[in-house]
This record gives sequence, structure tokens and C-alpha cells, in this order.
Amino acid sequence: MSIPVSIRIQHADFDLAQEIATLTAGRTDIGAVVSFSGICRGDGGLAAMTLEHYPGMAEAEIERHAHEACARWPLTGVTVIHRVGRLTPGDNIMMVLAASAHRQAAFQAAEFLMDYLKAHAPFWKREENADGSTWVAAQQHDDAAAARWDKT
Amino acid sequence: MSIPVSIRIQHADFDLAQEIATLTAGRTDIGAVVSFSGICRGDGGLAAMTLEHYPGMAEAEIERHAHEACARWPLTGVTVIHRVGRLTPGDNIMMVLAASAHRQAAFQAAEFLMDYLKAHAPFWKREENADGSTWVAAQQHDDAAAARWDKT
Amino acid sequence: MKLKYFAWVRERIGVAEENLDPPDSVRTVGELIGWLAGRGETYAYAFEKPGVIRAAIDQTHVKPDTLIAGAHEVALFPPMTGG
Amino acid sequence: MKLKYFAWVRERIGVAEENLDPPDSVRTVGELIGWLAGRGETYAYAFEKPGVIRAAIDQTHVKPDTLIAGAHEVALFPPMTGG
Repeated sequence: MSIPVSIRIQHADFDLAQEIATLTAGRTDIGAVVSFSGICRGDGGLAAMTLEHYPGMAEAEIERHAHEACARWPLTGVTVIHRVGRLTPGDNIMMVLAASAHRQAAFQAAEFLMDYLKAHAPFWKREENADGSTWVAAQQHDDAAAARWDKT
Repeated sequence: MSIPVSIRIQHADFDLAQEIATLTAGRTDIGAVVSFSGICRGDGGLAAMTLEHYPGMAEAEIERHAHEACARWPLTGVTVIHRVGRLTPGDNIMMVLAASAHRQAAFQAAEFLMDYLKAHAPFWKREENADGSTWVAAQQHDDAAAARWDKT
Repeated sequence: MKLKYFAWVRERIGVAEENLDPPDSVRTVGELIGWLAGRGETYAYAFEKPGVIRAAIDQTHVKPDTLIAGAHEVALFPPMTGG
Repeated sequence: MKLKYFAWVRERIGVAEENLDPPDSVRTVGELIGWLAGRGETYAYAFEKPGVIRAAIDQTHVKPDTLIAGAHEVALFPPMTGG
């Protein structure tokens, strides 16, 4: 049986509860659902951020990693939604859901997907504040976090 | 500023989306919310499970661990809801929410609280199937998972 | 001293709580379990494997060698299976 | 060959994509970046630190020493900051 994997990149907001309901509807083999929601912070006078992505590649890359997560852990479903466009503090940026019979698999898969998304998915953030706008610099610790999943 | 910690033990179901909304309302310092939902599985012909707890001690123990999580990681809020009573496959059993500026803190705190709840919170599950009902045996791997957070 | 029982310990003994005054020779949680096991068939069944029984004194987890002196409420129960 | 630029690489060059045919002497992604940097002031600015530029060939991440022969679409962009 194939594992439901849903990847969406969209301007619109998402409804986490609806996504969990969709992933679990009619199933009694799911014991654990882990969600991660990334939210736009207002630190340092941030007025807004604009998210750009590489259409086509972004979807394909996330989907490839979602399937890799399904191969690594006994998952029953994965959903990733990443917003693009202009967002203001408090807005949802993205979400990852991982469902499994067991909690460890769901936690590990959600963390794996988040570490991957931060370091390797083709998205770029530009932040606006009172001084103008600047592109967010990549964080070295994000590369390190992603590298811990590399198979040796 | 004290960190919002909400612990509830209840018969009624909960609304994860509402809990996230409560934890994040009016704040722009939260960048990451991790949720864990534990759901009743129907494996092995399970018809229902009944959850018993130690009133008073259960709330106090979970709250103590929630505050320990707040001391260990830079959290902006923690919510734990654990249901008791009779549940059937597909029903929510419990949820943990951890909110932080950063994803690693939110993931770590949610896993810490789950490992603690599995091994040390005073709850007991009895499962019903066609052959009658049996108390769930504790899992040694849950003790091991909880022990990884012990400070040495 | 109030004693509380949970899960199959409660089911085997047949009551959820009771007030008992163990003799002075019963000083630790482990000795309390041994003394209770001698109180009759239902107690013997509940505590047939004393090593698996977990305990709390006044709602805090304790080990078998913890002294019970001064305890208001001692709870005895199987390993926990919440979450 | 279609070239695509994202984020500040796109902003500095001033276009999101263009079709260019580098000479045969340009064989790798790294050499392509070097060749582009010589095409004018905006390109020189975009590629002033070639070591930070990331690349994809036909929507798959590649390293600077990857050969570009046969590529339909080469994308050049800063380190990613999604999630």
C-alpha cells in the first residue's frame, strides 16, 4: 500500500487541523501525529517577509525527501505545505505533518523533513524592516542539522 | 515573564487547532510550534481502551516536567492535555504542544515531554478486545527513551 | 495511613483506597508491600511480583527503600502506560 | 541553455531567466559562473563571491565541478533559507 504523501506550495494560508483530519480520516493504524508549524516572527522590527521559490524544483525536491522519510521510518502519511509570497509577523510560513503507528518514527521524520527544508529546499526569504529589505543569510547550524541525517 | 504552561486531564476530546491558536494568540515571538497527538489504534482487534490516572499526582507530575522543559529550552509556551476514560480506535488520547522562537527547542521539548509521559506519568491503559480486557504492559524501550533525558 | 491502588493492583485487591496502620516494624515501601502481601489472598495476588510494583508517597515517585514514616498517602501501582 | 536566477542573484543580474550559449571552453558549473561574472557589471556583482553560489542542473542540486554538457536548465542562487 502506498503511503499518502501530499506536498503543496501555495500563497494561501493552511489549516493544520484540516490537514491532520485528512491524514487520519478513516484510519485506525495511526497512533502518533507530529506537526511542525513555522510562523513568521516579528523580532528586530521585522515588518514582513517575502518568500521566493524555484517552481517545479521545490515541489520535486520536497517530494523526494518525503518519500525518503517514508523509506526510513514506518510512516502512514506525510504532508508538507510551504507558503510563498509576502507574510507578516504571526502568519504561518509552513507546516510538516508526519503520521505513524509509533511516536519515535513520527518525531524523527518531522525533524528530518524540517532540517532538509531549512538547508536544501529551494526557498529564499527576504525580510523587510524600517531600514529596507535584506535577504536572510543561510545559517551554518542549519547545514549541520541537515547533515546529521546523511547516511555514511 | 512567566511562560504559559497549561496542563489538563479530562474526559472530553480536545481541539488541537484551538490549543495552538491559544498558545500563539497576539504573539510575534513564536517561530515554531511542535505538536504531538497520540491516537487510539485499532491494532490486533482492539475494541476500546480505558485510561485510568492518579488524580492530583498526574497533574502535578506533568506540570513539574513542563516547567523542567521550560528551564531546559527557550520555550514560549507548553500545553499538555491527556484524556482519561473509555476511548475507541481513532479517538485522540493526548496531545503535547511546545512553542519556541526556534524549531530545535520546540522539537526537543515535545519529545522530552512525550518520553516522560510514556514512562513516568501516573496513567494506566486497559485494552478491550474480543477475548476480554487486559492491562497494557509497560515497554522497556519507553524507560530507555525517558532515561536519555536524565542529567548526569 | 491512606493507601491508594491503581490499575491491576486496585482490581486484584478489590478496593481503590483504604486506611491502614502498619506495625512499626514496617519501615520502608518495600516492607509495606511485603506486609500487605500477607493480609490475604487478594493482596498476595496483587503483590505476587513485588519487584514490578511502583510507589508514590504523597504523590511523589519513591523507591522501595524509601522510609514511609510521616507519609499521609502511599500509592502502589503497576508500571505506568500513559501517553 | 536556459539560465535561471533566484533571490539576490536574480536581483543583482536584473532578470529571472535568460537563454545563453556559453562557449565550449565552459565545461563545469564553476566555469559557467566564472564566464557569467565576466559578462558585465551586474553579473560581476551577482557572482562576486562564487563560492557561496549554489547551482541546480535540470532542477537537481549539483556541485561546482559538475559538467554542464546536456543541461537544459541551469539555476544559480544563494544558499537556501526556507522552512
